Amino acid sequence: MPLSANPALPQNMLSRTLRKVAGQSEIALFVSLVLIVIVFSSLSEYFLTTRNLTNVLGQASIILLIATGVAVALIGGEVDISVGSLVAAVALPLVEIMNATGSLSLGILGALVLGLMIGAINGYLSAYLRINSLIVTLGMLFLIRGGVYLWTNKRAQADTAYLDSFFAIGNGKAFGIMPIPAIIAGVIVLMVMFIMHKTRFGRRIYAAGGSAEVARMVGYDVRRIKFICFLISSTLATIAGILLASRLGAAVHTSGQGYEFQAIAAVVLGGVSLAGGRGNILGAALGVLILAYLSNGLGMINAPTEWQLVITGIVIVAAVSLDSYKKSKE
Amino acid sequence: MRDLTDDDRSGALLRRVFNSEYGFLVVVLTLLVVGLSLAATNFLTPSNAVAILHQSSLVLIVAVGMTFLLITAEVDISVGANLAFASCVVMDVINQTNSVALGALAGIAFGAGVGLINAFVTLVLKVNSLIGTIAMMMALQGGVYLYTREAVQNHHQIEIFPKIATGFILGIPVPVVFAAVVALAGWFYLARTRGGRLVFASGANEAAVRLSGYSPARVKFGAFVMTGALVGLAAVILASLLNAGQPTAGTGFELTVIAAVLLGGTSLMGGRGTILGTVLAVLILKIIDNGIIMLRWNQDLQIIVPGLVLILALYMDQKKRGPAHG
Amino acid sequence: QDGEGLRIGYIVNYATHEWYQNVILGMEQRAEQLGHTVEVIDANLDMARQVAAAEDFMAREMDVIIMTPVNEEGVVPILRRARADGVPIVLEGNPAPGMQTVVAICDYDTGYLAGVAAGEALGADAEGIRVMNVGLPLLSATILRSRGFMDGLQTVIPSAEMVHDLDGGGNPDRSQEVSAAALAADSDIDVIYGINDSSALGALQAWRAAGLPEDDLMVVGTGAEGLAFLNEMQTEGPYQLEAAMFPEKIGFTAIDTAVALFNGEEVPEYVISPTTALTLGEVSSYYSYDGESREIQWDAVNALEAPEQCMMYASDL
Amino acid sequence: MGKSDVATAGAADFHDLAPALAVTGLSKSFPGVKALDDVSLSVRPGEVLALLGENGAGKSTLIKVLAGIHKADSGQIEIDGVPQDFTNPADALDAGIKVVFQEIALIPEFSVAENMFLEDHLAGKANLVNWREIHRRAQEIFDRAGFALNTRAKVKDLSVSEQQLVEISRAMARDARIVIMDEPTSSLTPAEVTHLFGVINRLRKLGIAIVYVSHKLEEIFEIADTCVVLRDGRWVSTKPTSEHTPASLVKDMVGREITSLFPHSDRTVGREIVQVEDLSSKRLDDISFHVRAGEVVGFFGLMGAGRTEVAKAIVGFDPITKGRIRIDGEDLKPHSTVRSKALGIGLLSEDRKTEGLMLDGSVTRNMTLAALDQFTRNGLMDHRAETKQAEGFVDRFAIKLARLGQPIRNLSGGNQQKVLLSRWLMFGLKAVVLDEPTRGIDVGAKAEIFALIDELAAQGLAVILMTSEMPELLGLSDRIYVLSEGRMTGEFTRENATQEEILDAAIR
Ligand SMILES: Nc1ncnc2c1ncn2[C@@H]1O[C@H](COP(=O)(O)OP(=O)(O)OP(=O)(O)O)[C@@H](O)[C@H]1O
Ligand SMILES: Nc1ncnc2c1ncn2[C@@H]1O[C@H](COP(=O)(O)OP(=O)(O)OP(=O)(O)O)[C@@H](O)[C@H]1O
Ligand SMILES: O[C@@H]1[C@@H](O)[C@@H](O)CO[C@H]1O
Ligand SMILES: [Mg+2]
Ligand SMILES: [Mg+2]
Repeated sequence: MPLSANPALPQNMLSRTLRKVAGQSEIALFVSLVLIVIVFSSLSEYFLTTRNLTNVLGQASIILLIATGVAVALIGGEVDISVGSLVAAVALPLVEIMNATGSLSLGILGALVLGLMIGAINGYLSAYLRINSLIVTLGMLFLIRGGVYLWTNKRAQADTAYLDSFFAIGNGKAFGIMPIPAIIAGVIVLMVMFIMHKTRFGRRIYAAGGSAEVARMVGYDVRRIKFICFLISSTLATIAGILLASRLGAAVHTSGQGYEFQAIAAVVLGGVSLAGGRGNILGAALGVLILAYLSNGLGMINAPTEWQLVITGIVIVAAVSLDSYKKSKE
Repeated sequence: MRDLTDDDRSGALLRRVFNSEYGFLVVVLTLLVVGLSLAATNFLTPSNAVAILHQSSLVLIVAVGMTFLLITAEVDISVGANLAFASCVVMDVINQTNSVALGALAGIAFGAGVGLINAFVTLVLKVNSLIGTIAMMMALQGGVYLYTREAVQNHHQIEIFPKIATGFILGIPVPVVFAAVVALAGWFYLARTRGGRLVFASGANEAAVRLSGYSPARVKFGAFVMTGALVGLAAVILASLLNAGQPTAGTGFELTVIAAVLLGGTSLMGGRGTILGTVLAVLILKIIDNGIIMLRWNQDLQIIVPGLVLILALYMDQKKRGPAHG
Repeated sequence: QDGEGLRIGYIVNYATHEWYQNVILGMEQRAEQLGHTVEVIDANLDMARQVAAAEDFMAREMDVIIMTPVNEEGVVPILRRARADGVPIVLEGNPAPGMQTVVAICDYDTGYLAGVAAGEALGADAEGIRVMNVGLPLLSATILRSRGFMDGLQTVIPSAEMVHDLDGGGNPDRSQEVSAAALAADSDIDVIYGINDSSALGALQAWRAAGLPEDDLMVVGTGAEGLAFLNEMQTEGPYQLEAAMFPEKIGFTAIDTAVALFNGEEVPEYVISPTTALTLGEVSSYYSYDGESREIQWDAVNALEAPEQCMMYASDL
Repeated sequence: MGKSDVATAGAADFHDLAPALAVTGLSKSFPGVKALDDVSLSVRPGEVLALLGENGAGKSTLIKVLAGIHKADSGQIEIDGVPQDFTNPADALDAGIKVVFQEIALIPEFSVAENMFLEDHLAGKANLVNWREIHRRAQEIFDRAGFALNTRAKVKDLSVSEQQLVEISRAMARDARIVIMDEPTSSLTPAEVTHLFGVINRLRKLGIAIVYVSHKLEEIFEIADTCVVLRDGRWVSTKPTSEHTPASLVKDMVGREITSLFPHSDRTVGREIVQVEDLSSKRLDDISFHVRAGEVVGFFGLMGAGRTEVAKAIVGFDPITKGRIRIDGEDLKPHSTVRSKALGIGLLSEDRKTEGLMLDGSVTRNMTLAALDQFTRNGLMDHRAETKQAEGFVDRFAIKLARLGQPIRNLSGGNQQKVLLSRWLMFGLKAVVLDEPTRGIDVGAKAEIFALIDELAAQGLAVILMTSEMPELLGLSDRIYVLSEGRMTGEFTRENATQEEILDAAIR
């Protein structure tokens, strides 16, 4: 039992700290990310510029937030694919309330209320009525999108309040360098990371996803835990929807389509298991960044979209199969 | 035989119908047909029936394959992208060879080939099929534009080709005949053959099947390739219907197909499902689609109503089976 | 750098649509003539991707950017940011608040001209003309087309009425599907109007699948987007009229406008590209077609005159 | 297993105390079964109460009621004289009842230590998890109990028996007032059982009441103060262990006397059916052995010695890196279960749930899975023949069920095992590998299975038996191989095998 034998040896401290925040697979993901940056830096003179590197963080912030929520749900043993439609829906109260009242805070409040309502419906149907969450959220994906179309009559709802604060949350840069959405997403992701690893509730999410039966036996209110997972997922997607609306200056009824697949692919690439209870937020975030820089890099070297799609598909298969190969070797 | 249990409780006939596997679906279908017949004068006409069956056939053909896949606890998200790509292959090969038969074969072979790669990625590379086929979907969406930048037209105006989809056999539209044959064959295989039993078992407990001296990988392989080949068949019909190969076709098709299969009572966890359920579910979804236009309702409801029905159906199923079944 | 060797970035709405393929073709041909280069990024119908693409182009220091908004409202912030960065942007297709200039056809006029042509072909004394519109209410441009068509038709045949107003999704498979249902409800239709060629063709296929007689039907497509309408028109069947919008010409004009904008020239807010309704006999003067590919006849197209102003804009909706 | 001195020391004074747990008139029905019928019992602080009964007698059901998982139809539960109304497992935990379940209840992805403190994660202010303290306390408990477990290892990487130890440690970590153990030793080695009894004695000294379920009678006589026997959901007897003999206990449980537990008929040993040469794999090193027709060959080893690895390798389930496996003279090539079945060898897995059962599948479907070909005419299934065959096996093994069509999920562990055994017997094999075939099976059924093993061997089947039960091993085997850390460390014949020498080889 080598680890417990002498836990306090100082030379172990660094590696232990590292292991605490990052497992081996996260380190591998990080190395892949660095490799992508190196390769594209040598292919395009514009890639390795502060401006581009930070741009991508801003662009990735939306999927990053969605993916983090999806990861929490997956870790809790559930799946939420309604997020793609939710992103479009929450922008509506946001923009309409802002236009009517001139208040960003009220708009955000409206968006959060709608997002939480959707999360609560997802959570109630999945956790309490115990309908398979893939089906619930697939149904909701249709329902919400249709609802958005009905509500808007398929016209984008423009921001006519022109609040600088609203413009800034999606388009501004801190110190002229770092996109604000990247900072918002970064802080939130760190918070979720902390919750998942350091708080009792976070561990209960892992337990509920790892084995709901066991979690129930040790006295967790598994239904409540899963319910809250859906609230977290929809809250994060709501924040993503708010940032996206700011970047678009409007509630665009078609926005967010297919984001659910992008997010799930990234999260699984980052080592989160579809079976629940396994993986972590850091990995999921790295998965998102890998796909974001890959896509940006391919754009920078002028690779046509069709190649971007093909290469992304291949990268996902390669990464996930490598991972399962490694696991089978253990 | 809808799954691995052969449960038959006795009770009043009506109660039994509702409690039976298809009870909910039959009730919904009946309500829809009766309701729409009353509300829309032209609903219950032969020409509308033909239109509904026509629309159902494309989805049904692929849904039969997807039912098999879900029962084995796998899934294929790439069917929509595969459909689009394969339809281009069909038309292209017909243009090049002047042979409709060769074109159809090529389309089916292409579809099956995609299924084969999906099987390889899932079974050999051990990538979860949800992820593997999402990746395949991306690759096909990109790939089809590398193959052709525009819709492939029927360059030689071969007249027989569009007639496949619009023709009739014994008064029944050709695509409907295809779909019926596919569904019947699928039903028969699942319900009556040893192979069908292994499809269920492979989804219920792969290790047990392997220890019992069968190869679940082979079963799953078959399900992937079959699904792909059926997509190819659907692509032939689609290309014929549009008289062209359409690289943009099939968006969202995978969700429609999967929604139908789930609505039909097939379990996402594997080990449970029926073709009859799938058939009923496809009909329900397509009648809803058709009814909304018949009633001249807002077409956006065509997205909303299936979502509602799906959740409701699974809720009913859940209530019936009790809390032991997550 | 004075008007030579410019690096132009084009962010296309949906590169895999034939229409945009031909827009890009026109851009590339024009850019080559003038000695510029065009690079294309596809937003693939995703607004967020479009904004990201604009950021990428700015990071790559493109001289001028052309973009077809996925959604006209959704590009407002990025236009503002580009202006702050001093990067000129030409919009294509859809005007947006805060833009410098847009190159576009007049959608309403296009439908209107086709409606008038259809009415004339049917004869002013035709009675009880019933229309099925295979539309795309998702976009204001396509709403304008449908409306223009009905208005044009009714100026010739005031009694003409729209019986089915469908959302065909702008693609042939969906159009086929919804048309089939609509025709089952009521197949007493004289004219099918499609907001693009795919919509018109999808509806025509539904007509055929329903086994309806083709003799008295008239199909009007829109766009002259690719080969499909040429193929169909040549059979001399019901597909008789095409509201041509010449995507190549739009690409051509967009490059000219981009260069002018870069050079600081005076550019009108609306640069209008011409459209016209074509019968089979007229098509060949604008496009040569050999069954596998088509070639635009620049002289004929460039001779067409665009209106000074559109009859109706999206903002009038 | 020597009687530990602690066992006798603490056992004297609990008789004077009031019951910690008292159950009166408990009943519970499932569709088609009355699992508990008016059952009463009580257990005092420091008392070890053995709960006994055949498979399906209702032991686990009783425990699940006490754990707040099932709600009783009628009856009362009192803790320290206070009536309880459990609506969920948390209530039971709060009331001081800690259950170590028959099916291990741990989170596979979590570390050993985290699993021990699942209930509260030792969270302090702000609900933050105290990782350092969790590991420290876990280590402390291991040191106290003498368990060699790594607090940081993931539970999914542990063997079944190691996981069992974690479960028990968890009860210790909880400071429970009443600890209930449902067959805790079903996958422990003798040494671990001794450890466990030490632990139980320590708990007992602390005044903890213990309810202990086991099918292993020798354990009962070693550890239990009182025996409560259930049969078909009904209470049969409550007596001090000292008033029981093994025969009287069995009689209470089964309702009849069982004379010979280990029948061993005279049989003629035939040709070599299983021949394994130099078998190596990820965890096995150069294993060679053979098994003849009509022979029962036992495999012994400590936890993780590699028996299951051998079993899975020789039926082609797990890959091998080297070696030759022949079944009745034919090479197992390709190395697959399809081939091994064709050659006539099959495995009954030790892991019923994940490698044996289709939980939602019917009893019939589970039973006929290997023998499908027999019910197939031209590729079509003959459902009638299938059902008839299944009925035959249900009768033959006295499998307790409501309907053949019922999901196997609802059968008791022992009955599930009988169904799985039928799966292979229905198919008909030349050689069968039984990995822990009696895990969780009651005496009556055990005797039937032993008789069956003997009968199969007499019919000329080659039987490979992997078991952790020394009496079973010695009673049934014609020859015995011993494994240690993936190597073969001993071979004994029936005549020269002794418990000491076998254990000696097992730690070599
Ligand atoms: N959820 C359930 N649904 C239906 N029947 C059940 C359920 N759980 C248990 N039973 C039935 O209740 C009876 C008692 O089962 P229980 O598991 O309590 O037996 P047991 O004494 O623990 O047996 P074993 O020694 O095999 O573990 C059995 O007939 C069993 O089939
Ligand atoms: N997934 C795994 N990861 C790491 N080690 C494992 C894993 N599975 C088994 N082992 C270890 O491999 C060794 C051999 O296990 P095996 O199950 O073959 O032993 P066994 O003799 O059958 O013991 P048992 O009594 O536990 O069944 C053990 O040390 C076990 O802990
Ligand atoms: O979608 C349509 C295309 O089909 C083409 O007609 C150009 O305008 C777009 O809005
Ligand atoms: Mg039990
Ligand atoms: Mg073992």
